[in-house]
Amino acid sequence: MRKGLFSGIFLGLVLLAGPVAADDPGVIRLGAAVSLTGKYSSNGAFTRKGYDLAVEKINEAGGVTVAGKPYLLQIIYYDDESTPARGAQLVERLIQQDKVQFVLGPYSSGLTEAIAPVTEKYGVPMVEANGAAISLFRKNYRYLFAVLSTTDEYLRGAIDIAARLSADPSKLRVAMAFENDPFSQDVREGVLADMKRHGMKAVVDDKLPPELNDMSATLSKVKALRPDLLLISGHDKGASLAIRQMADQRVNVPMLALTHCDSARIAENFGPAAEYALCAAQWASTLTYEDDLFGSASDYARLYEETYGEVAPYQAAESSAAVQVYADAFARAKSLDPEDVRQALTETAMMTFYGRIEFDETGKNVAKPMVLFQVQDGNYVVVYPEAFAEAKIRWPTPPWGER
Amino acid sequence: MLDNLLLFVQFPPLAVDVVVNGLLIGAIFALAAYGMALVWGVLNIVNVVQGELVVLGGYVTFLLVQWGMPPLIGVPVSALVMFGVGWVLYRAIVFRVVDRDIFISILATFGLAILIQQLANLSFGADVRSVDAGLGPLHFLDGMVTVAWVKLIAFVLALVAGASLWFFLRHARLGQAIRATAQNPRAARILGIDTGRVYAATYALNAALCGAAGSLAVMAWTIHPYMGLPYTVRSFMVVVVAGVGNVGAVVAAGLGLGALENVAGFVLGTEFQIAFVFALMVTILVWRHLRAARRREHLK
Amino acid sequence: MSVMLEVREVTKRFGGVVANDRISLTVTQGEIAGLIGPNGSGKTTLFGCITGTLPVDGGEVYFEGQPISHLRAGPIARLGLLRTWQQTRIYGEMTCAENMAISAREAHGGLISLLKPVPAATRIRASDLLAFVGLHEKRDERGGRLSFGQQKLLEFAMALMNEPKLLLLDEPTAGINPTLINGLIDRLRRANAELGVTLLVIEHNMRVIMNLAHRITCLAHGEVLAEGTPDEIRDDARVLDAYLGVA
Amino acid sequence: MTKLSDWHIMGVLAIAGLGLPFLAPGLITQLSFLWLMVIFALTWDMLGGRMGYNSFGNILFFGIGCYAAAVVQRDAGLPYFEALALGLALGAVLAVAAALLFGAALLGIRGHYFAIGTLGLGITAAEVAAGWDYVGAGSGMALPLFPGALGQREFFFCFSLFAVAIVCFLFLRWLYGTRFGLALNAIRDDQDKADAMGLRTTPIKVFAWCIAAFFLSISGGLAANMIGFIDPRDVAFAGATFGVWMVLMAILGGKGTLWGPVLGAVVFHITQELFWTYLLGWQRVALGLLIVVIVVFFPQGIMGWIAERRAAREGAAS
Repeated sequence: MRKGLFSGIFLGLVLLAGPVAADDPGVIRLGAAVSLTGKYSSNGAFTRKGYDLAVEKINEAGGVTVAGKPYLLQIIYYDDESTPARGAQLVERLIQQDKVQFVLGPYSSGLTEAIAPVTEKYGVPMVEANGAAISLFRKNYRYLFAVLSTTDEYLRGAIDIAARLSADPSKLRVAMAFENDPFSQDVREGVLADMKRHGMKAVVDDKLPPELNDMSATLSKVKALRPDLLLISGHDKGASLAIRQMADQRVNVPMLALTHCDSARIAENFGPAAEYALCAAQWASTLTYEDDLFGSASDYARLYEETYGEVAPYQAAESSAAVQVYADAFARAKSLDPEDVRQALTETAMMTFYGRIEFDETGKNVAKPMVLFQVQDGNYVVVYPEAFAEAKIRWPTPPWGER
Repeated sequence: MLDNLLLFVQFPPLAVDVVVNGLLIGAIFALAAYGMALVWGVLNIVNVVQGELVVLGGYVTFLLVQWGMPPLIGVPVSALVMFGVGWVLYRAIVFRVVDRDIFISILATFGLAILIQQLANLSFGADVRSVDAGLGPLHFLDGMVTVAWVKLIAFVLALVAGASLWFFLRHARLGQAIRATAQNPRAARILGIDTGRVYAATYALNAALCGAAGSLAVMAWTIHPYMGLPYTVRSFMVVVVAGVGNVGAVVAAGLGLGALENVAGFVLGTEFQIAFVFALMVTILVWRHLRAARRREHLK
Repeated sequence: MSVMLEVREVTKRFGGVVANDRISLTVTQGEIAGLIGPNGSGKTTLFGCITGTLPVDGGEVYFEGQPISHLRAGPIARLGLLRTWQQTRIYGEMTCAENMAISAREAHGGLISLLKPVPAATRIRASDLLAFVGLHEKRDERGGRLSFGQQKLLEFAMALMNEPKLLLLDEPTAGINPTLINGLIDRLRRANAELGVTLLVIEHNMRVIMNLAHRITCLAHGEVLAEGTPDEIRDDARVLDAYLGVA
Repeated sequence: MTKLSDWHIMGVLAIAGLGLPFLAPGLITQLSFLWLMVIFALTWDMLGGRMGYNSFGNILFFGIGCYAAAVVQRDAGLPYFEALALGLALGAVLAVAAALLFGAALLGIRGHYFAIGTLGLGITAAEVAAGWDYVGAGSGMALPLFPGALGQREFFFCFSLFAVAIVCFLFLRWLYGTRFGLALNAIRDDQDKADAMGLRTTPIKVFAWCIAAFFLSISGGLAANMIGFIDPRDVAFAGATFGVWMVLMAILGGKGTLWGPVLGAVVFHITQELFWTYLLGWQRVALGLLIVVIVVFFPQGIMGWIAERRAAREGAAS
């Protein structure tokens, strides 16, 4: 009996060694641990769809030519269950067992924080599209490249607009409610720096626990203190809850800015209650960027919608761009050695449907601005920066009684 | 923290607002907690899947509204659908842990909770869902106190449900059978009560209560597949404080918990809101234990 | 001979029911005292009050002159006052030998003493006592698998292992095969005489208690009805009434 | 199981533990996690299996170990290994102190109220850590990078955790052979009886928790460094994952047996890894089902099942 048990365990160990990594010629394998389950699973799914769409498109177009030889791209996925410990473990596994030499990022800053030390240790490049926390880029990681704008820029637009619209920015009073997770707390840090620049004052500064299903205590404070600007960041749930409860509690603020409101689909889900909300976004389908692979931003949006039957959120777009960055780097490196590819990545200077991508020495993309949407008549309309603005910002938000 | 307390002084209506909103949340907790107390008392099971039943109830209402039904219809329909779900769950799995160590039931229902979370994620997606009941809010005190109609309805419904549960247990045939089984299952069996049926009905009734709670939650707040746990732990807490046998105490504890939690979130900062709730629960348990120990007894 | 246990005016209520109403009794060192009374007369409740498992509502219990009614079961046991239960309590998942080993007196000690292995002397004593109650062959059997009567014997042996000064036995012969009862009486006597354990025994079986006890207290309706030698009790009309009247 | 075969199995496992990292370097991280799981299951079983106190809060000590190491390594200004050693020591002291404090308060509570109380303790700890800026609040803490050469890190943590697991196992094996082990069992079987027999149950229970706390905090400090990043709810005080797995592994292997928790940890860990590899996106469904199946159909665990089978065979033979 014990023999049977041990042979069972042995068989398990053999199976554990995993789907054996036979090295097909002509295939470049990328690895990614994304959140298919757990609290980030909706955005994890967007990330995966974005990766898949780009891989499909690149392979359709003949793949990547490296030193004269064509290669197809392939991604090996694991589910990190939205937990950092799992993420780090799975990436280690991708590198060690699946022999993946190029890693695509997970969803969320927290998971990227957990994974970056692993890729760094093995000298494996990671191009990521969903870890925006500025703290990631203060650690001198050499192998980390992010196609997105960092957290400090997320709500900068909203603060700048508020400053511009007011006679005396230093009189502005700001209320903040940020989820207690790495991403949102980093956004908060950026906001505090920007507020300092304008001399603004924080009147509410709450941290929302991730399990919170009610934020009426915070909103009551906001109602009492009547700030000029309310900033909220808490992934999809934070955005949805804020819109829902502000309408229910009739919280009046002249300006409300959020993150993640397009991936939370607030305009679709909450209708009129979502009007006037400003949303920080990495990308919008109305932007005028273009590349050879996907065409324009709106072409990408259309393709995405045809493929997956839903509107393309920026999380998917930036993920697709991450794959494009890899393809570009492979071609320029003329080699599949991780060190050569890393070198090529540092020299990236390309235009994509998602925007311009150039990495600074810390690995973050410095060539693309954040945009701000405003929900206007049920649509997400770009109102900032001016160069891309489709419409003028509607300000101030009228009180609930007049909406 | 002091700033926040000062706010209460500066804006007295604010205190009312915070407490009222807390009471309204508490009503939903109470609704889920009735069910938990019922199952705990009758089946001797700690039902960790409680929160997931609430979330499923929310999804039923969400789907109904997607199909064009008026949201409020969702409350009875969710309750009805969840009654069926509860019955099936009991007949399929839960009956196997009745009469077993209560710890086994905790683990087994925890497994069920993971299962349901995941199936909900696979079938409804992980998006945050909400339903607009289209009722708008009520204002008091110059707009400083706002109460959404739907929360008020939730509150009233929770009280009505409590009262009817009490009445049902006291006077309906099935209710009496449930109480008899709770007190002494063996005697109940001898008296010809089909205890298996009573257990199934109790569990299904619990699921129905959760369904109603979920339906109200999706209108007043939001739901997504992984948000059952807060409802589970708060139901726990309410039952731990109120005991399993007393519907009135469950209402009081539920409302009290909601109000206390909201005030704590306001005063200590929302980041310590949950910590406060659980620290409070541990403190209550320890305090009750010490009180019992002084009297040469122990907490059972 | 000195008074070992003195129960003075002990009162215990359960809600409105008075289970023990100002009960007083004494047990002298070295004797076998009996406690009888019809069902529900408060005998087991009194045991609980004495040994610290029930809170006392009034009165005081002295053990070797020391008041103990505020103490809990553990400290009282460490003073040398032990009880057994009517429904028997043993450690069901442990073997008889283990049951005995952990019942030894040295297990009362602090943590350091617990971190030593069971000494050989204890093993031998445990083995002897198991033999004394006739369970030697069962020493490696799990306690929970013994028959009810065997469990009773094991519990008795465990109590002796603890070297108590005073042992309170709650119906030691209940559930025991009648053919074995005489043997048990003999063992109780030997425990009293050879090991020097003072006994206070609750017993329903009149034949047993009249045979065994030096002195008997009879309770009824939570009060002391009568007290005296077996002969005195046997002849007491009130005792007879109490038993027959209830029946 | 005779003494001899016990040592045989240990020998085989020791050789496997020392050799596998070299034979299958690709599995080294999983192996490290396996040793962690073994520690989890062993320490949980001391309370849940041996003493009958089903704790959902043991994760508290793991988390304390994680944070103590992280804080010392951040602030002490010492070289990596010195800081790590100091962090582990501090973590152990804090964890044992916490076990003393909370043990004295909570271990008098019985049955499911104890389970719920400890659950509350674990969640409170997670939420406090998530709100406390000094330990990074909700952003968690990143641990310093390992100074050694590439690949050394894995070996270091794998062997460290292996060593802790071995020490833990041998210590518990010895402990269960003393009167203390018997006292734990006595408390499990009938605490009132144990009390009434004069056992000092409260110090015994608290001491047992302290032992669990010690090993968990050491493993926490090591695991935090191995993972490289601690998040209050998902890594350090991960009650919904690690906290529950401890229980499941012990039950799966067989509560209250020496080898049960080890076996349970091995089987559970391998199963879990297989789910992750082969059931992308469905692995949590499988995990949920596995939990239900384990506790509903298999509460006696593997060791219990073997014992039953053996008893049945002997019964048939005699």
